[in-house]
Amino acid sequence: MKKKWQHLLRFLPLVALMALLSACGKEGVSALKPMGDEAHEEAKLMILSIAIMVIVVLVVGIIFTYVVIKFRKRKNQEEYIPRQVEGSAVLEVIWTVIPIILLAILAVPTVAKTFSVSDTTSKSVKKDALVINVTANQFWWEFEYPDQKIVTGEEVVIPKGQDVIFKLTSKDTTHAFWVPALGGKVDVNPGQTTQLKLEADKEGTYSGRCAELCGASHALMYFNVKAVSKADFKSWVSEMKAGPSDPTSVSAKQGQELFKNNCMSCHAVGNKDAGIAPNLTNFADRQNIAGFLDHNKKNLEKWIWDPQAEKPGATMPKRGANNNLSKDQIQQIADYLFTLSVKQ
Amino acid sequence: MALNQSDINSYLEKQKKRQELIHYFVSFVLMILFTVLAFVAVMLRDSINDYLIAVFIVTMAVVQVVFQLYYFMHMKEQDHGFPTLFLYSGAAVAFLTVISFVSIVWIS
Amino acid sequence: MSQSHDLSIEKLPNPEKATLEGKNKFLGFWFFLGGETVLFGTLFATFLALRDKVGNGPAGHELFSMKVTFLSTMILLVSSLTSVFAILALKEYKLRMMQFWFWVTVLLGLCFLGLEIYEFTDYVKEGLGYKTSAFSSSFYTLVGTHGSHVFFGILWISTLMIASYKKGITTVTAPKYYIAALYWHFIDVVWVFIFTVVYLLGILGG
Amino acid sequence: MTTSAITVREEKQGFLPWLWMWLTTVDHKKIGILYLCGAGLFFLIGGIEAILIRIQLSVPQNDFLVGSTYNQVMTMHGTTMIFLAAMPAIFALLNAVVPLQIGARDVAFPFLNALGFWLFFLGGLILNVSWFLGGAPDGGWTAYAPLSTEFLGSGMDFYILGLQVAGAGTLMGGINFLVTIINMRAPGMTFMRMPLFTWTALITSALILFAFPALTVGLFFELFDKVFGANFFNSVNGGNGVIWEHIFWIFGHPEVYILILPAFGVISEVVPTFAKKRLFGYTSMVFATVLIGFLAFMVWVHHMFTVGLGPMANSLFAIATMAIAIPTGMKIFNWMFTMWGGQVHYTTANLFAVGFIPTFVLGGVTGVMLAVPAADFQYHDSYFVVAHFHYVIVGGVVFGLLAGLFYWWPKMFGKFLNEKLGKVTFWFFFFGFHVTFFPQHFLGLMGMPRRYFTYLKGDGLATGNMISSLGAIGMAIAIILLLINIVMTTANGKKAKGDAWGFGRTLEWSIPSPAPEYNFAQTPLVKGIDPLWKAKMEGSHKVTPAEPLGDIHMPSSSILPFLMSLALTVASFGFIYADQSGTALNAGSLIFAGIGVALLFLMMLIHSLKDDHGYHIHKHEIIEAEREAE
Repeated sequence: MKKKWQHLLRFLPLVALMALLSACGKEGVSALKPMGDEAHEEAKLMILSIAIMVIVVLVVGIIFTYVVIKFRKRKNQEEYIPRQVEGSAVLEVIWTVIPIILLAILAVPTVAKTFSVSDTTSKSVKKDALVINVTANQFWWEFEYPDQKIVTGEEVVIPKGQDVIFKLTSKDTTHAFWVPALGGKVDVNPGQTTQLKLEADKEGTYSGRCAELCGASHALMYFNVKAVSKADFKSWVSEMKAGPSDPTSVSAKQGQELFKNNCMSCHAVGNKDAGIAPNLTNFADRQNIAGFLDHNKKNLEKWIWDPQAEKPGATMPKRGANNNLSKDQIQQIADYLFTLSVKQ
Repeated sequence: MALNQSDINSYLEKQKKRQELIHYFVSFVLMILFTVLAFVAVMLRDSINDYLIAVFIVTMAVVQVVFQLYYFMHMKEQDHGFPTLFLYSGAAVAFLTVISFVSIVWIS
Repeated sequence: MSQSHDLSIEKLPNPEKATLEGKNKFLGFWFFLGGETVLFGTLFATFLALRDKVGNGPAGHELFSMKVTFLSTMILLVSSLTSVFAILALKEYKLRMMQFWFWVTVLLGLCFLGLEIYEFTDYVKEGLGYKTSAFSSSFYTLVGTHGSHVFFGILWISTLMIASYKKGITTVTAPKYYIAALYWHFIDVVWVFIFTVVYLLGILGG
Repeated sequence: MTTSAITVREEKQGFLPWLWMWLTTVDHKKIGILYLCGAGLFFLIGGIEAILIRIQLSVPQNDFLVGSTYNQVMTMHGTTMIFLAAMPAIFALLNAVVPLQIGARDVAFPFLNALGFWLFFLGGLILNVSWFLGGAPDGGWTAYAPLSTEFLGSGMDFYILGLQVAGAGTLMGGINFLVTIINMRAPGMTFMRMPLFTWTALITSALILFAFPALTVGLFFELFDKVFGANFFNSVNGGNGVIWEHIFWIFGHPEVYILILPAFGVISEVVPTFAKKRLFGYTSMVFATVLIGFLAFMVWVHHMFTVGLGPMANSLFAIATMAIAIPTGMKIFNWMFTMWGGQVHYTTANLFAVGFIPTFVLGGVTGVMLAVPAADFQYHDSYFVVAHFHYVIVGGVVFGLLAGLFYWWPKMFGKFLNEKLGKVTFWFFFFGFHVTFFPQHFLGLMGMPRRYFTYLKGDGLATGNMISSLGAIGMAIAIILLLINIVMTTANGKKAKGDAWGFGRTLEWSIPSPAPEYNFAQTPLVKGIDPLWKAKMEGSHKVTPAEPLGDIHMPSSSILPFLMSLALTVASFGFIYADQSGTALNAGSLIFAGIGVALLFLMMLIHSLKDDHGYHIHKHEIIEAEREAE
């Protein structure tokens, strides 16, 4: 413990800077409040580079302020002709060499971290790493657990303290997968697979988003990363496999029927890869509708009535396009969807 | 005297032209030769290693282009400094592009 | 000839670079060729990145013929030499000679173009359409861009030659003839890489 | 040839002759003014788009501009500002200043110069009429494929063809200035005596020459994918969008140096002039400029760190990127030490030049931060990047351009801009700028991605965005003040002498303001750096001429550049509508395109066959004109 303290003392200015910066943003959303291995590593690198750059800015700022004030034109000096200095070899060498040194200081950890952070293959990955296949679509995310054989959409559940390897590909255009609080982003390209390793320190929900322009609702392509304890994760997996229990209320039962007739051609409940639209097995457990709307029935009804009003360019047809559901029927579907829970 | 001088000049000029003509012919024959060699190399693809052939024919192409540039397009002559600089700069950018496109376009 | 008033002017050596305008044209055109190098470099790079992506269509080595490629190459090489002769004639103010060699160059260019069109129609028959695969798109675009350069060169040189009957060789026209010849050589340079990288390496399949 | 030249020098009155004069001019100074007007127009359009963006983002979950509408405004803002405002503004200064600085009477290719302008202008119009013809491009100024080729509407066609046309004009401009600077320097003006603005013009032109062909090819690929069903970027048929990203940034990174180098050049002229001191470390400034130009082509992958190209590629390009900080740093220190020991006059031009230094340093250091791949995984495509490139492009390029505008305005128009109003403009712009963009660094780190039309209420991004939007008002006020200034002084401005500021150092200040159409009555003889300053120090007020006074040959004006650009515009619309007809190719539109191309060829034929004999300005006319200007 003591050693750690001394270590910290030496980097007191850095720590102060870090504290200052980490006052910014909301927990679970901000990259300045790192909450996972990768995010910590990247934050350290960010702080180091910011520190070096603050030094540069200070040096330039001091010289600049001095020059700008000291050598300003004063009154009654019209005739003054300054000495025409050609240059100074010594000075010019100094301000060539010092930046080189500063950059070298930055370059070494840069290269080291570049290799370690994006490494998803070698020993740095713990053996029990969880693999999740991610498919990006305009404008939603699908998550498939190949070893557990379960599928979910819009919200991905991971065990805390365990490396998770995301294998990402896109169904349509280029997207980027970014969970600021857990680590940096990686592009999601159609026809190719990119990989990203993330880890979450604590239980909680971390907001994820698309970071590469992908069309009209690029700005609404959110998803949630929910970190739970390893035990909870295990039970969640088995419950997901079992699927939600059948609805009990009349309204929800009618909703289930309507859902089967109107929605199942795209959506799925159970461990099927729906492909076209998000899998809704654990819909009721999620924290947002369509990735970003507050999770309540009113919003859900609004969404089913006219998805494009909430998310421009969404592929889900609005009411009237190929269904003629009444307000009541939509309510029943919403009732049904809110029974889709795997939490017993 | 003056006439004589101009006679000598025109003689030298003619000599130079003949020399030049020979240069053109020689470089043309060499270019044909390099082309034929490249084609022959590919015809022998069953008996020689493919990579060896590939390296060989690309080398032939580069050599041939150098002849074309320096003799046919006169880059060997004086006051071609800027043309040379800019052509090579263009070639460098093109080379960098090719290298990166064959190495870092496909992501596994 | 209607260049009578020019006959009185001394025939300067290197008429293509005798005036500032000529020097500017000469330099500017070389710079343009530097830019063209990048243009073709990008096309080559894209072709190389996509050459294996043949999809359901035929691959290069199933289509390319050594004979046709060799013939095209020889035609273009010879046309490069004939344009050299044209420039030699230009430097000696031999108008008829220059016209003759440039017309031969144009003729050879037409032969090359004809061969290319024949070749492309053949490939299309064998199932390599422009939309067939990423390989086909990049192949036709690269070779087609070169072909359209040849076509433009033919138009350009023909125009200059037609005008040359009236304008002759002067310090105004000489730079134009000279840079047209440079352009033609550059087309040949590009072709050298096309037959090597696209055709020969394609046939090699490696 | 000289005998057949005709003298045509009458100037007719009235609107139509006036319009005809501007449509046909090949005079580099007039073309400079045309570029400035074009750039100004598009700058205002881009500025309005910026304000719309800031209105939408001022509060969370706003519904002023949503979805594709926002994307259109955002795309057009970026595209307009880069290609239609900054680039032509640079060409305006290049045209107005470079021939004068090297003691030349003209540019190397006056005809191409006019053609370049009209191509830019009509290309810009093609882009902007998209608003009325089915929607503007909405794929971002980077137009990443396959999004822009497969998933968006016809707007992207306008982007592709508008940029293709404008880009052709830029390429011509680049070659023109390369040849002008290399071939047409006055006697004694060696490379190491060239003013630094001319040096940066040279390097920028070289970058244009090597960068734009890549864009041309990339845009053709996108066009072929869209119109003819090619498969360059279509992953289903074996294509790959990463190819576009490479091509775009192979062009795009040099492009940002194409923008910033001339701004560096302006600063290197303005700071010494108003410090009354020669540029500190001229040689190292030249060296740094060349080095930056060279490195520009080796760093493009730093825009693609998150694509997944692997740690090896990322590391190599990271190191190369960091290396650029070294020559840039040299420049910063050289500017500060130019002022050191000098006598700094704070004119508006110099305020912008001096304000440039700390602002650009902030943009530069965030650039180095972005060069660190592992950290860039967090910055990339976030508002941190938005902040960074606005610091270098607004804080760098626009500050530089405004400094140059105030500095050379008297040389271009013969009248000063109002200094008092100018200083108020500067302070509004300076503070408006920092208030707008400084908070965006933090917004990015707090998780706000770039190109988001909105952000959620609970994400803690509201305060920063509101501050940013308020700052934009400051910048808008500054631009309105600038417009008022221009209108006011055009009507009733203070007239400028040849050496307008009184301590000009370079050749452009040795001739009357505005420069006569032949520029130099006698070509000057250059004996060292800062020839005019040298002459003044030696007690003379004129640079020694290199030739006796005589007749001056001038090129004739021509309508062909305008008509050629028009033909290309016709062709572009053919291609645009070929794609709008749905899946089947529209033969009619393609024929239309063919007609445009054929017209272009016809015009090229006419130009090639028609000899331009130009005309002469006679000695007595020159003497008269020079006396009038005294």
